[in-house]
Amino acid sequence: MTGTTTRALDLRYFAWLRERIGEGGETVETGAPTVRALVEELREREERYALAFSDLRAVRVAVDQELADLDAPIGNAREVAFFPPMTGG
Amino acid sequence: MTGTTTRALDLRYFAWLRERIGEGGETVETGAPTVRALVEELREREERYALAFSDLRAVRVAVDQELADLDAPIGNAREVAFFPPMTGG
Amino acid sequence: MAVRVQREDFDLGAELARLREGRTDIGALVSFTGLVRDLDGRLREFELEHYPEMTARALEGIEAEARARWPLQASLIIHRYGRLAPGEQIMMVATASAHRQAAFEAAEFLMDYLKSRAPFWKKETTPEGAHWVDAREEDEAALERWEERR
Amino acid sequence: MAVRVQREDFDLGAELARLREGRTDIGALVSFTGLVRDLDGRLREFELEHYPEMTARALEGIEAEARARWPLQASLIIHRYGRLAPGEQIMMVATASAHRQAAFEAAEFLMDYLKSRAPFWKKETTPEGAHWVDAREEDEAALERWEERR
Repeated sequence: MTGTTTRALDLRYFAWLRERIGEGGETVETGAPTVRALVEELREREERYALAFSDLRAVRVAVDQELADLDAPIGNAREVAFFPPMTGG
Repeated sequence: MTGTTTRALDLRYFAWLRERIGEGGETVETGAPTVRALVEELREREERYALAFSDLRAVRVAVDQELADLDAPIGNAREVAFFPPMTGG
Repeated sequence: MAVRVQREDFDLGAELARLREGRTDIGALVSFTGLVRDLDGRLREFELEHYPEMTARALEGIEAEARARWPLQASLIIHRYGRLAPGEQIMMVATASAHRQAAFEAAEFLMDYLKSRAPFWKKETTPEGAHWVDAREEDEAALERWEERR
Repeated sequence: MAVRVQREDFDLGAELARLREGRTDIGALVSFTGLVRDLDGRLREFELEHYPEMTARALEGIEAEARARWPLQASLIIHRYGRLAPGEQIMMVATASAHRQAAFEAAEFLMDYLKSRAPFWKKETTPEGAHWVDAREEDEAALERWEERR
Protein backbone atom coordinates (compact mmCIF):
# COMPACT_ATOMS: atom_id res chain seq x y z
CA MET A 1 0.00 0.00 0.00
CA THR A 2 2.96 2.27 -0.33
CA GLY A 3 2.17 5.43 -2.16
CA THR A 4 -1.59 4.88 -2.29
CA THR A 5 -4.23 6.50 -0.14
CA THR A 6 -5.87 4.03 2.17
CA ARG A 7 -9.26 4.31 3.78
CA ALA A 8 -11.48 2.45 6.23
CA LEU A 9 -13.75 -0.20 4.70
CA ASP A 10 -16.27 -2.43 6.47
CA LEU A 11 -16.05 -6.11 5.53
CA ARG A 12 -18.80 -8.68 6.16
CA TYR A 13 -18.54 -12.46 6.01
CA PHE A 14 -21.39 -14.96 5.89
CA ALA A 15 -21.97 -18.71 6.19
CA TRP A 16 -18.82 -20.83 5.86
CA LEU A 17 -16.74 -17.79 4.92
CA ARG A 18 -17.66 -16.30 8.28
CA GLU A 19 -16.82 -19.57 10.01
CA ARG A 20 -13.43 -19.98 8.30
CA ILE A 21 -12.40 -16.40 8.92
CA GLY A 22 -13.70 -16.61 12.46
CA GLU A 23 -15.71 -13.43 12.55
CA GLY A 24 -18.77 -11.87 10.94
CA GLY A 25 -17.08 -8.63 9.98
CA GLU A 26 -14.27 -6.19 10.57
CA THR A 27 -13.05 -2.81 9.46
CA VAL A 28 -9.86 -2.70 7.41
CA GLU A 29 -7.63 0.05 6.10
CA THR A 30 -7.15 -0.58 2.41
CA GLY A 31 -6.24 1.08 -0.82
CA ALA A 32 -7.45 -1.81 -2.99
CA PRO A 33 -9.14 -0.44 -6.12
CA THR A 34 -11.19 -3.59 -6.82
CA VAL A 35 -12.74 -6.42 -4.84
CA ARG A 36 -10.22 -8.81 -6.37
CA ALA A 37 -7.31 -6.66 -5.17
CA LEU A 38 -8.90 -6.55 -1.73
CA VAL A 39 -9.11 -10.34 -1.66
CA GLU A 40 -5.41 -10.54 -2.55
CA GLU A 41 -4.57 -8.27 0.37
CA LEU A 42 -6.63 -10.41 2.74
CA ARG A 43 -5.13 -13.66 1.48
CA GLU A 44 -1.66 -12.40 2.22
CA ARG A 45 -2.59 -11.26 5.68
CA GLU A 46 -3.29 -14.56 7.44
CA GLU A 47 -3.69 -18.26 6.76
CA ARG A 48 -7.41 -18.26 7.64
CA TYR A 49 -8.12 -15.70 4.91
CA ALA A 50 -6.05 -17.65 2.39
CA LEU A 51 -8.13 -20.71 3.29
CA ALA A 52 -11.47 -18.92 3.11
CA PHE A 53 -10.61 -17.42 -0.26
CA SER A 54 -8.82 -20.46 -1.71
CA ASP A 55 -11.50 -21.12 -4.34
CA LEU A 56 -12.92 -17.88 -5.65
CA ARG A 57 -15.48 -19.67 -7.83
CA ALA A 58 -17.27 -20.49 -4.58
CA VAL A 59 -17.27 -16.88 -3.38
CA ARG A 60 -19.93 -14.27 -4.08
CA VAL A 61 -19.57 -10.56 -3.42
CA ALA A 62 -21.77 -7.62 -2.57
CA VAL A 63 -20.57 -4.02 -2.64
CA ASP A 64 -22.71 -1.74 -0.50
CA GLN A 65 -25.33 -4.51 -0.34
CA GLU A 66 -25.62 -4.95 -4.09
CA LEU A 67 -24.40 -8.13 -5.77
CA ALA A 68 -21.18 -7.36 -7.62
CA ASP A 69 -18.44 -8.89 -9.66
CA LEU A 70 -14.99 -9.74 -8.25
CA ASP A 71 -13.59 -7.14 -10.61
CA ALA A 72 -15.98 -4.45 -9.48
CA PRO A 73 -14.31 -1.22 -8.40
CA ILE A 74 -14.66 -0.49 -4.71
CA GLY A 75 -14.86 3.24 -5.34
CA ASN A 76 -16.45 5.07 -2.44
CA ALA A 77 -18.24 2.00 -1.12
CA ARG A 78 -18.57 1.68 2.64
CA GLU A 79 -19.11 -2.06 2.88
CA VAL A 80 -17.96 -5.15 1.00
CA ALA A 81 -19.46 -8.54 1.83
CA PHE A 82 -18.22 -12.05 0.99
CA PHE A 83 -20.36 -15.19 1.04
CA PRO A 84 -20.96 -18.54 -0.69
CA PRO A 85 -23.61 -18.95 -3.41
CA MET A 86 -26.96 -18.09 -1.91
CA THR A 87 -29.54 -20.71 -1.00
CA GLY A 88 -32.74 -18.81 -0.33
CA GLY A 89 -36.28 -19.94 -0.90
CA MET B 1 -84.90 -46.91 -37.81
CA THR B 2 -86.57 -49.50 -39.94
CA GLY B 3 -85.02 -52.90 -39.62
CA THR B 4 -82.73 -51.99 -36.74
CA THR B 5 -83.19 -52.83 -33.09
CA THR B 6 -83.84 -49.77 -30.99
CA ARG B 7 -83.23 -49.34 -27.29
CA ALA B 8 -83.71 -46.78 -24.53
CA LEU B 9 -80.86 -44.29 -24.07
CA ASP B 10 -80.59 -41.48 -21.53
CA LEU B 11 -79.55 -38.13 -23.00
CA ARG B 12 -78.17 -35.20 -20.96
CA TYR B 13 -77.80 -31.58 -22.06
CA PHE B 14 -75.75 -28.87 -20.36
CA ALA B 15 -75.22 -25.10 -20.50
CA TRP B 16 -76.58 -23.46 -23.70
CA LEU B 17 -77.37 -26.85 -25.25
CA ARG B 18 -79.69 -27.48 -22.33
CA GLU B 19 -81.22 -24.02 -22.75
CA ARG B 20 -81.76 -24.36 -26.51
CA ILE B 21 -83.28 -27.81 -26.24
CA GLY B 22 -85.34 -26.72 -23.27
CA GLU B 23 -84.61 -29.58 -20.93
CA GLY B 24 -81.70 -31.09 -19.04
CA GLY B 25 -82.29 -34.61 -20.23
CA GLU B 26 -84.65 -37.16 -21.66
CA THR B 27 -84.82 -40.83 -22.56
CA VAL B 28 -85.05 -41.71 -26.25
CA GLU B 29 -85.59 -44.89 -28.23
CA THR B 30 -82.83 -45.11 -30.76
CA GLY B 31 -80.93 -47.52 -32.92
CA ALA B 32 -78.17 -45.05 -33.77
CA PRO B 33 -74.81 -46.85 -33.83
CA THR B 34 -72.70 -43.73 -33.23
CA VAL B 35 -73.08 -40.40 -31.48
CA ARG B 36 -73.05 -38.66 -34.87
CA ALA B 37 -75.94 -40.81 -36.10
CA LEU B 38 -77.81 -40.02 -32.88
CA VAL B 39 -77.32 -36.31 -33.47
CA GLU B 40 -78.73 -36.70 -36.99
CA GLU B 41 -81.84 -38.37 -35.59
CA LEU B 42 -82.33 -35.59 -33.06
CA ARG B 43 -81.79 -32.87 -35.67
CA GLU B 44 -84.57 -34.30 -37.79
CA ARG B 45 -86.92 -34.56 -34.87
CA GLU B 46 -87.58 -30.92 -34.03
CA GLU B 47 -86.40 -27.42 -34.86
CA ARG B 48 -84.95 -26.82 -31.37
CA TYR B 49 -82.62 -29.82 -31.78
CA ALA B 50 -81.57 -28.69 -35.24
CA LEU B 51 -80.74 -25.31 -33.71
CA ALA B 52 -78.85 -26.71 -30.74
CA PHE B 53 -76.79 -28.97 -32.99
CA SER B 54 -76.36 -26.52 -35.87
CA ASP B 55 -72.60 -26.15 -35.30
CA LEU B 56 -71.07 -29.43 -34.21
CA ARG B 57 -67.64 -27.87 -33.73
CA ALA B 58 -69.11 -26.18 -30.65
CA VAL B 59 -70.47 -29.43 -29.22
CA ARG B 60 -68.63 -31.83 -26.91
CA VAL B 61 -69.79 -35.34 -26.06
CA ALA B 62 -69.52 -37.77 -23.17
CA VAL B 63 -70.56 -41.41 -23.43
CA ASP B 64 -71.28 -42.94 -20.04
CA GLN B 65 -69.59 -39.92 -18.43
CA GLU B 66 -66.35 -40.26 -20.35
CA LEU B 67 -65.34 -37.67 -22.95
CA ALA B 68 -65.83 -39.17 -26.40
CA ASP B 69 -65.62 -38.41 -30.07
CA LEU B 70 -68.67 -37.65 -32.25
CA ASP B 71 -67.88 -40.83 -34.14
CA ALA B 72 -67.66 -42.93 -31.00
CA PRO B 73 -69.88 -46.03 -31.08
CA ILE B 74 -72.72 -45.91 -28.59
CA GLY B 75 -72.52 -49.64 -27.99
CA ASN B 76 -74.14 -50.62 -24.72
CA ALA B 77 -73.82 -47.18 -23.20
CA ARG B 78 -76.61 -46.04 -20.92
CA GLU B 79 -76.07 -42.29 -21.13
CA VAL B 80 -74.89 -39.82 -23.76
CA ALA B 81 -74.30 -36.17 -22.81
CA PHE B 82 -73.96 -33.08 -25.01
CA PHE B 83 -72.42 -29.79 -23.93
CA PRO B 84 -70.31 -26.85 -25.12
CA PRO B 85 -66.52 -26.74 -24.56
CA MET B 86 -65.87 -26.88 -20.85
CA THR B 87 -64.81 -23.85 -18.83
CA GLY B 88 -63.68 -25.22 -15.49
CA GLY B 89 -61.02 -23.83 -13.17
CA MET C 1 -55.03 -37.55 -3.19
CA ALA C 2 -58.33 -35.84 -2.68
CA VAL C 3 -61.02 -34.36 -4.88
CA ARG C 4 -64.05 -32.50 -3.63
CA VAL C 5 -66.95 -31.03 -5.59
CA GLN C 6 -69.18 -28.87 -3.48
CA ARG C 7 -71.56 -25.94 -3.39
CA GLU C 8 -70.08 -24.44 -0.19
CA ASP C 9 -67.02 -22.24 0.04
CA PHE C 10 -63.73 -23.72 1.32
CA ASP C 11 -61.06 -22.46 3.70
CA LEU C 12 -57.89 -22.21 1.60
CA GLY C 13 -55.59 -21.73 4.61
CA ALA C 14 -57.08 -24.65 6.52
CA GLU C 15 -56.83 -26.91 3.46
CA LEU C 16 -53.17 -26.04 2.92
CA ALA C 17 -52.39 -26.49 6.62
CA ARG C 18 -54.08 -29.91 6.61
CA LEU C 19 -52.08 -30.99 3.57
CA ARG C 20 -48.75 -30.65 5.35
CA GLU C 21 -49.87 -31.37 8.90
CA GLY C 22 -47.47 -33.57 10.83
CA ARG C 23 -45.26 -34.15 7.79
CA THR C 24 -41.57 -33.40 7.23
CA ASP C 25 -41.19 -34.84 3.73
CA ILE C 26 -42.66 -31.86 1.85
CA GLY C 27 -40.23 -29.21 0.63
CA ALA C 28 -42.53 -27.28 -1.69
CA LEU C 29 -46.23 -26.56 -1.51
CA VAL C 30 -47.97 -24.79 -4.41
CA SER C 31 -51.56 -23.62 -4.46
CA PHE C 32 -53.76 -22.09 -7.12
CA THR C 33 -57.06 -20.43 -6.33
CA GLY C 34 -59.55 -19.32 -8.99
CA LEU C 35 -61.77 -16.37 -8.08
CA VAL C 36 -64.88 -14.76 -9.56
CA ARG C 37 -63.70 -11.60 -11.33
CA ASP C 38 -65.83 -8.52 -11.76
CA LEU C 39 -63.59 -5.76 -13.06
CA ASP C 40 -66.22 -3.14 -13.72
CA GLY C 41 -68.83 -3.92 -11.07
CA ARG C 42 -71.37 -5.02 -13.71
CA LEU C 43 -71.54 -8.70 -12.80
CA ARG C 44 -75.04 -9.41 -11.45
CA GLU C 45 -74.80 -13.17 -11.27
CA PHE C 46 -72.19 -15.84 -11.76
CA GLU C 47 -73.29 -19.44 -12.01
CA LEU C 48 -71.31 -22.63 -12.44
CA GLU C 49 -73.20 -25.52 -13.95
CA HIS C 50 -71.65 -28.96 -13.89
CA TYR C 51 -72.33 -32.59 -14.77
CA PRO C 52 -72.50 -34.15 -11.32
CA GLU C 53 -72.16 -37.81 -12.33
CA MET C 54 -69.09 -37.02 -14.37
CA THR C 55 -67.33 -34.27 -12.41
CA ALA C 56 -65.69 -36.17 -9.57
CA ARG C 57 -64.62 -38.92 -11.94
CA ALA C 58 -63.06 -36.41 -14.36
CA LEU C 59 -61.21 -34.63 -11.55
CA GLU C 60 -59.96 -37.90 -10.09
CA GLY C 61 -58.69 -38.90 -13.52
CA ILE C 62 -56.82 -35.61 -13.90
CA GLU C 63 -55.33 -35.95 -10.43
CA ALA C 64 -54.22 -39.54 -11.03
CA GLU C 65 -52.51 -38.43 -14.23
CA ALA C 66 -50.61 -35.70 -12.34
CA ARG C 67 -49.52 -38.16 -9.69
CA ALA C 68 -48.27 -40.55 -12.36
CA ARG C 69 -46.17 -37.81 -13.94
CA TRP C 70 -44.67 -36.06 -10.91
CA PRO C 71 -43.47 -37.29 -7.52
CA LEU C 72 -46.15 -35.68 -5.38
CA GLN C 73 -46.41 -36.12 -1.62
CA ALA C 74 -49.93 -34.73 -1.62
CA SER C 75 -52.47 -33.12 -3.92
CA LEU C 76 -55.91 -31.65 -3.60
CA ILE C 77 -58.59 -30.37 -5.97
CA ILE C 78 -61.69 -28.56 -4.71
CA HIS C 79 -64.19 -27.23 -7.24
CA ARG C 80 -67.42 -25.46 -6.40
CA TYR C 81 -70.64 -25.23 -8.41
CA GLY C 82 -73.80 -23.14 -8.16
CA ARG C 83 -74.24 -19.41 -7.78
CA LEU C 84 -71.19 -17.41 -6.66
CA ALA C 85 -70.67 -13.74 -5.81
CA PRO C 86 -67.89 -11.51 -7.23
CA GLY C 87 -64.62 -12.10 -5.42
CA GLU C 88 -65.65 -15.55 -4.20
CA GLN C 89 -63.42 -18.60 -4.53
CA ILE C 90 -64.39 -20.86 -7.45
CA MET C 91 -61.85 -23.63 -6.99
CA MET C 92 -58.39 -24.54 -5.76
CA VAL C 93 -55.65 -27.01 -6.47
CA ALA C 94 -52.67 -27.73 -4.23
CA THR C 95 -49.60 -29.84 -4.91
CA ALA C 96 -46.84 -30.84 -2.50
CA SER C 97 -43.48 -32.25 -3.51
CA ALA C 98 -39.88 -32.47 -2.38
CA HIS C 99 -38.80 -29.81 -4.87
CA ARG C 100 -40.40 -26.73 -6.30
CA GLN C 101 -40.29 -27.67 -9.98
CA ALA C 102 -42.48 -30.76 -9.57
CA ALA C 103 -44.96 -28.88 -7.38
CA PHE C 104 -45.24 -25.98 -9.84
CA GLU C 105 -45.49 -28.16 -12.94
CA ALA C 106 -48.10 -30.46 -11.43
CA ALA C 107 -50.23 -27.50 -10.32
CA GLU C 108 -50.08 -25.95 -13.80
CA PHE C 109 -50.88 -29.29 -15.40
CA LEU C 110 -53.92 -29.72 -13.15
CA MET C 111 -55.14 -26.23 -13.98
CA ASP C 112 -54.64 -26.65 -17.72
CA TYR C 113 -56.68 -29.85 -17.67
CA LEU C 114 -59.35 -28.49 -15.38
CA LYS C 115 -59.88 -25.53 -17.71
CA SER C 116 -60.73 -27.66 -20.74
CA ARG C 117 -61.49 -31.17 -19.51
CA ALA C 118 -63.57 -30.83 -16.35
CA PRO C 119 -67.33 -30.63 -17.03
CA PHE C 120 -68.06 -27.13 -15.74
CA TRP C 121 -69.73 -24.24 -17.57
CA LYS C 122 -69.76 -20.63 -16.43
CA LYS C 123 -72.68 -18.29 -16.96
CA GLU C 124 -72.38 -14.58 -16.31
CA THR C 125 -75.26 -12.16 -16.03
CA THR C 126 -74.69 -8.41 -16.53
CA PRO C 127 -77.23 -5.62 -17.11
CA GLU C 128 -77.05 -6.55 -20.82
CA GLY C 129 -78.20 -10.08 -20.12
CA ALA C 130 -76.84 -13.55 -19.49
CA HIS C 131 -74.16 -15.31 -21.51
CA TRP C 132 -72.18 -18.52 -21.27
CA VAL C 133 -68.47 -17.88 -20.95
CA ASP C 134 -66.67 -19.04 -24.08
CA ALA C 135 -63.83 -21.49 -23.82
CA ARG C 136 -60.58 -19.68 -24.62
CA GLU C 137 -58.48 -20.98 -27.46
CA GLU C 138 -55.36 -20.47 -25.36
CA ASP C 139 -56.78 -22.91 -22.84
CA GLU C 140 -57.07 -25.64 -25.42
CA ALA C 141 -53.60 -24.77 -26.70
CA ALA C 142 -52.19 -24.92 -23.17
CA LEU C 143 -52.89 -28.64 -23.10
CA GLU C 144 -50.53 -29.28 -25.95
CA ARG C 145 -47.40 -28.65 -23.98
CA TRP C 146 -48.26 -31.62 -21.77
CA GLU C 147 -49.04 -33.89 -24.70
CA GLU C 148 -45.56 -33.50 -26.11
CA ARG C 149 -43.95 -34.78 -22.95
CA ARG C 150 -45.88 -38.01 -22.68
CA MET D 1 -46.35 -5.18 -3.10
CA ALA D 2 -45.01 -6.35 0.20
CA VAL D 3 -41.82 -7.96 1.46
CA ARG D 4 -41.26 -9.17 5.00
CA VAL D 5 -38.14 -10.70 6.55
CA GLN D 6 -38.79 -12.10 9.98
CA ARG D 7 -37.78 -14.68 12.56
CA GLU D 8 -41.39 -15.60 13.46
CA ASP D 9 -43.60 -18.02 11.59
CA PHE D 10 -46.38 -16.69 9.33
CA ASP D 11 -50.00 -17.70 8.78
CA LEU D 12 -50.19 -18.74 5.12
CA GLY D 13 -53.99 -18.82 5.02
CA ALA D 14 -54.35 -15.41 6.67
CA GLU D 15 -51.79 -13.88 4.30
CA LEU D 16 -53.58 -15.25 1.23
CA ALA D 17 -56.95 -14.12 2.56
CA ARG D 18 -55.59 -10.62 3.17
CA LEU D 19 -54.19 -10.43 -0.35
CA ARG D 20 -57.60 -10.75 -1.98
CA GLU D 21 -59.72 -9.17 0.75
CA GLY D 22 -62.46 -6.91 -0.59
CA ARG D 23 -61.23 -7.23 -4.18
CA THR D 24 -63.01 -8.45 -7.28
CA ASP D 25 -60.26 -7.86 -9.84
CA ILE D 26 -58.23 -10.99 -9.06
CA GLY D 27 -58.94 -14.09 -11.13
CA ALA D 28 -55.95 -16.20 -10.15
CA LEU D 29 -54.00 -16.46 -6.91
CA VAL D 30 -50.86 -18.60 -6.75
CA SER D 31 -48.85 -19.35 -3.64
CA PHE D 32 -45.60 -21.16 -3.02
CA THR D 33 -44.49 -22.23 0.43
CA GLY D 34 -41.03 -23.61 1.19
CA LEU D 35 -40.78 -26.03 4.12
CA VAL D 36 -37.95 -27.58 6.14
CA ARG D 37 -37.57 -31.15 4.88
CA ASP D 38 -36.33 -34.00 7.01
CA LEU D 39 -36.89 -37.19 5.05
CA ASP D 40 -35.12 -39.61 7.36
CA GLY D 41 -35.62 -38.03 10.78
CA ARG D 42 -31.94 -37.21 11.12
CA LEU D 43 -32.13 -33.42 10.97
CA ARG D 44 -31.13 -32.05 14.38
CA GLU D 45 -30.98 -28.40 13.50
CA PHE D 46 -31.81 -26.18 10.56
CA GLU D 47 -30.57 -22.62 10.54
CA LEU D 48 -31.03 -19.83 8.04
CA GLU D 49 -28.40 -17.13 8.11
CA HIS D 50 -28.97 -13.94 6.15
CA TYR D 51 -27.46 -10.53 5.45
CA PRO D 52 -29.97 -8.28 7.17
CA GLU D 53 -28.96 -4.98 5.56
CA MET D 54 -29.19 -6.51 2.11
CA THR D 55 -32.09 -8.96 2.38
CA ALA D 56 -35.11 -6.70 2.23
CA ARG D 57 -33.53 -4.65 -0.52
CA ALA D 58 -32.77 -7.76 -2.58
CA LEU D 59 -36.30 -9.11 -2.13
CA GLU D 60 -37.84 -5.75 -3.02
CA GLY D 61 -35.72 -5.65 -6.16
CA ILE D 62 -36.88 -9.13 -7.18
CA GLU D 63 -40.50 -8.25 -6.52
CA ALA D 64 -40.26 -5.00 -8.50
CA GLU D 65 -38.81 -6.94 -11.42
CA ALA D 66 -41.73 -9.41 -11.33
CA ARG D 67 -44.23 -6.57 -11.25
CA ALA D 68 -42.56 -4.96 -14.24
CA ARG D 69 -42.81 -8.17 -16.23
CA TRP D 70 -46.32 -9.39 -15.39
CA PRO D 71 -49.60 -7.62 -14.75
CA LEU D 72 -49.94 -8.44 -11.06
CA GLN D 73 -52.76 -7.18 -8.87
CA ALA D 74 -50.86 -8.13 -5.73
CA SER D 75 -47.72 -9.90 -4.63
CA LEU D 76 -46.12 -10.88 -1.35
CA ILE D 77 -42.80 -12.33 -0.24
CA ILE D 78 -42.20 -13.49 3.33
CA HIS D 79 -38.86 -15.04 4.23
CA ARG D 80 -37.83 -16.24 7.66
CA TYR D 81 -34.37 -16.52 9.18
CA GLY D 82 -32.96 -18.15 12.30
CA ARG D 83 -33.41 -21.65 13.68
CA LEU D 84 -36.32 -23.69 12.26
CA ALA D 85 -37.71 -27.12 13.10
CA PRO D 86 -38.42 -29.90 10.55
CA GLY D 87 -41.74 -29.30 8.78
CA GLU D 88 -41.74 -25.58 9.56
CA GLN D 89 -42.43 -22.94 6.95
CA ILE D 90 -39.27 -21.25 5.61
CA MET D 91 -40.82 -18.76 3.23
CA MET D 92 -43.72 -17.98 0.95
CA VAL D 93 -44.48 -16.04 -2.19
CA ALA D 94 -47.93 -15.19 -3.48
CA THR D 95 -48.94 -13.62 -6.78
CA ALA D 96 -52.37 -12.44 -7.88
CA SER D 97 -53.37 -11.65 -11.44
CA ALA D 98 -56.37 -11.60 -13.76
CA HIS D 99 -55.30 -14.84 -15.45
CA ARG D 100 -53.52 -17.96 -14.30
CA GLN D 101 -50.53 -17.83 -16.62
CA ALA D 102 -49.25 -14.51 -15.29
CA ALA D 103 -49.77 -15.60 -11.68
CA PHE D 104 -47.95 -18.91 -12.20
CA GLU D 105 -45.08 -17.42 -14.18
CA ALA D 106 -44.50 -14.58 -11.74
CA ALA D 107 -44.48 -16.98 -8.78
CA GLU D 108 -41.94 -19.24 -10.50
CA PHE D 109 -39.83 -16.25 -11.45
CA LEU D 110 -39.81 -15.01 -7.85
CA MET D 111 -38.81 -18.45 -6.60
CA ASP D 112 -36.05 -18.89 -9.15
CA TYR D 113 -34.56 -15.56 -8.18
CA LEU D 114 -34.99 -16.09 -4.46
CA LYS D 115 -33.13 -19.40 -4.68
CA SER D 116 -29.99 -17.89 -6.14
CA ARG D 117 -30.13 -14.13 -5.59
CA ALA D 118 -31.49 -13.56 -2.10
CA PRO D 119 -28.77 -13.47 0.59
CA PHE D 120 -29.76 -16.51 2.64
CA TRP D 121 -27.65 -19.52 3.57
CA LYS D 122 -28.94 -22.78 4.99
CA LYS D 123 -27.06 -24.86 7.54
CA GLU D 124 -28.16 -28.36 8.46
CA THR D 125 -26.98 -30.35 11.44
CA THR D 126 -27.34 -34.15 11.50
CA PRO D 127 -25.70 -36.71 13.83
CA GLU D 128 -22.70 -36.59 11.44
CA GLY D 129 -22.21 -32.89 12.01
CA ALA D 130 -23.13 -29.54 10.51
CA HIS D 131 -22.88 -28.55 6.86
CA TRP D 132 -23.88 -25.62 4.72
CA VAL D 133 -26.37 -26.58 2.04
CA ASP D 134 -24.76 -26.31 -1.40
CA ALA D 135 -26.37 -24.19 -4.07
CA ARG D 136 -27.80 -26.48 -6.73
CA GLU D 137 -26.61 -26.07 -10.28
CA GLU D 138 -30.19 -26.46 -11.50
CA ASP D 139 -31.11 -23.40 -9.47
CA GLU D 140 -28.55 -21.25 -11.26
CA ALA D 141 -29.64 -22.75 -14.58
CA ALA D 142 -33.29 -22.01 -13.79
CA LEU D 143 -32.52 -18.31 -13.97
CA GLU D 144 -31.53 -18.53 -17.60
CA ARG D 145 -35.04 -19.07 -18.88
CA TRP D 146 -36.00 -15.62 -17.59
CA GLU D 147 -32.93 -13.94 -19.08
CA GLU D 148 -33.91 -14.99 -22.59
CA ARG D 149 -37.25 -13.29 -22.35
CA ARG D 150 -35.99 -9.88 -21.35
